[in-house]
Amino acid sequence: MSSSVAPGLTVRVLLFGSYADALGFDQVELALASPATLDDVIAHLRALPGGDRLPPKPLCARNLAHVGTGEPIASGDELALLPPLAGG
Amino acid sequence: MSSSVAPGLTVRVLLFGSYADALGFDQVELALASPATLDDVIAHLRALPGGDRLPPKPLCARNLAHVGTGEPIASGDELALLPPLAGG
Amino acid sequence: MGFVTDRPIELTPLVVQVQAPDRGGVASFLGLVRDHHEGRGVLRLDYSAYGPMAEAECGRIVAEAEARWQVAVALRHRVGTLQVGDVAVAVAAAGGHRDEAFAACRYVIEEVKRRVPIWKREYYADGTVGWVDPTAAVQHA
Amino acid sequence: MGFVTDRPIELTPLVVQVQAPDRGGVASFLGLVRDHHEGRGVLRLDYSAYGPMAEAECGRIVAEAEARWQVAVALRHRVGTLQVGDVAVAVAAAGGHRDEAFAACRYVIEEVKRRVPIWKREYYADGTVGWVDPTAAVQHA
Repeated sequence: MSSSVAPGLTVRVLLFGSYADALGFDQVELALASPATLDDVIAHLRALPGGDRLPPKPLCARNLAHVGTGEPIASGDELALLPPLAGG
Repeated sequence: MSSSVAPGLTVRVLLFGSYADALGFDQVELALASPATLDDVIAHLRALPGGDRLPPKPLCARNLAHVGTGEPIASGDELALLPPLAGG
Repeated sequence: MGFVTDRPIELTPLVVQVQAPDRGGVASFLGLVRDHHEGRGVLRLDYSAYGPMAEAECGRIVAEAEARWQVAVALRHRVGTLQVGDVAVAVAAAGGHRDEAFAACRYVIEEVKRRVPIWKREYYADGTVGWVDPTAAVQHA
Repeated sequence: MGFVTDRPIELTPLVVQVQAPDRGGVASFLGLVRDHHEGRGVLRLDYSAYGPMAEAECGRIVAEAEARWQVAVALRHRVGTLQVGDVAVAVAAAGGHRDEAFAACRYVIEEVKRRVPIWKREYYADGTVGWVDPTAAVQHA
């Protein structure tokens, strides 16, 4: 579940709810060419089996805060793709 | 504490808080010439010792509901003069 | 009716009174005795009521809120001697949606302050005592 | 931090947490599990969270409310399996004046729904199960 590039960056991506159901896993380590944004992460995941059930612009988090999909990412980041929130 | 008139009407008047303090009593039976309104009751009470501390247009109730001072009254009514409310 | 009580008020029984399986939101308000009023320290206070009219007026206010919004409302106001921190008034409104619950709760507390015949005598830290007149006050909670 | 919990939520400890002698008004909100959703009977539901981010986001929301109004705010959201009538979320906001308390309470519940990463899986009376998507819903509490 990694694409080897050098120089590159390694991030952890968490999936929740219906997105984890769609892809069949709830976390993955990805190695990406640098620089990269969350859009690159999303494109990678959407190409996987079941990935067509991820929207192209899901809610995203980087290091526990909401960010847009254009957000640049750095090695060591904890990223997350968030299905529509339903708390409260 | 009654003025005898015939034909007339008899009402009970309740005073609360600072108004009871001002007049030195918290209820009184009044006999008034008919027809009469709460304004007549207020005028009567304002003429008593301490009555100058009642405003000319206090909050009033007739039979447990807010009414204006022009409200006509009937024999047997329970009337009340209400200082500024401070509940809640 | 029992809207006015001389016993301590707990919020939880009011919430239980209004909740139901089809009501997803409960908004509530507690009015507590504060330790100051217009810059003066308050030690305690006495609430007094025109009891029968206070009950009737509370009943009218609750009925109005329940008719205007799809909610169930519980209301209690305490009378007697209260200490700083005691609950003076409690409102709980439960509805299917939180907009209705908040609107009804707010309506009830505003109308209680405006219409229910209850008076407050404050005992100040400087030894004086006074009837509270909100119509003369600069601001009040 | 402890904003997210798998234990039943009681409102009274939250009120106690925020009350103080100079705070005269406490507005609170409880979100309860309803027995229906868009016309379908609901038997129970599971709330799940992105725990560390949910804690962080709740903390940011509370800090925003406390900075914008003169209030103290308590917030809890439950996760795990809940039955109809269980408290899913509770907010209490205490301030010197009721305007601030109501405004802060309302702000917090709206922002929780909008920003905190929590998901809800409903178990319906017809035997089906589904993730709730409020962005697709006609209305929600």
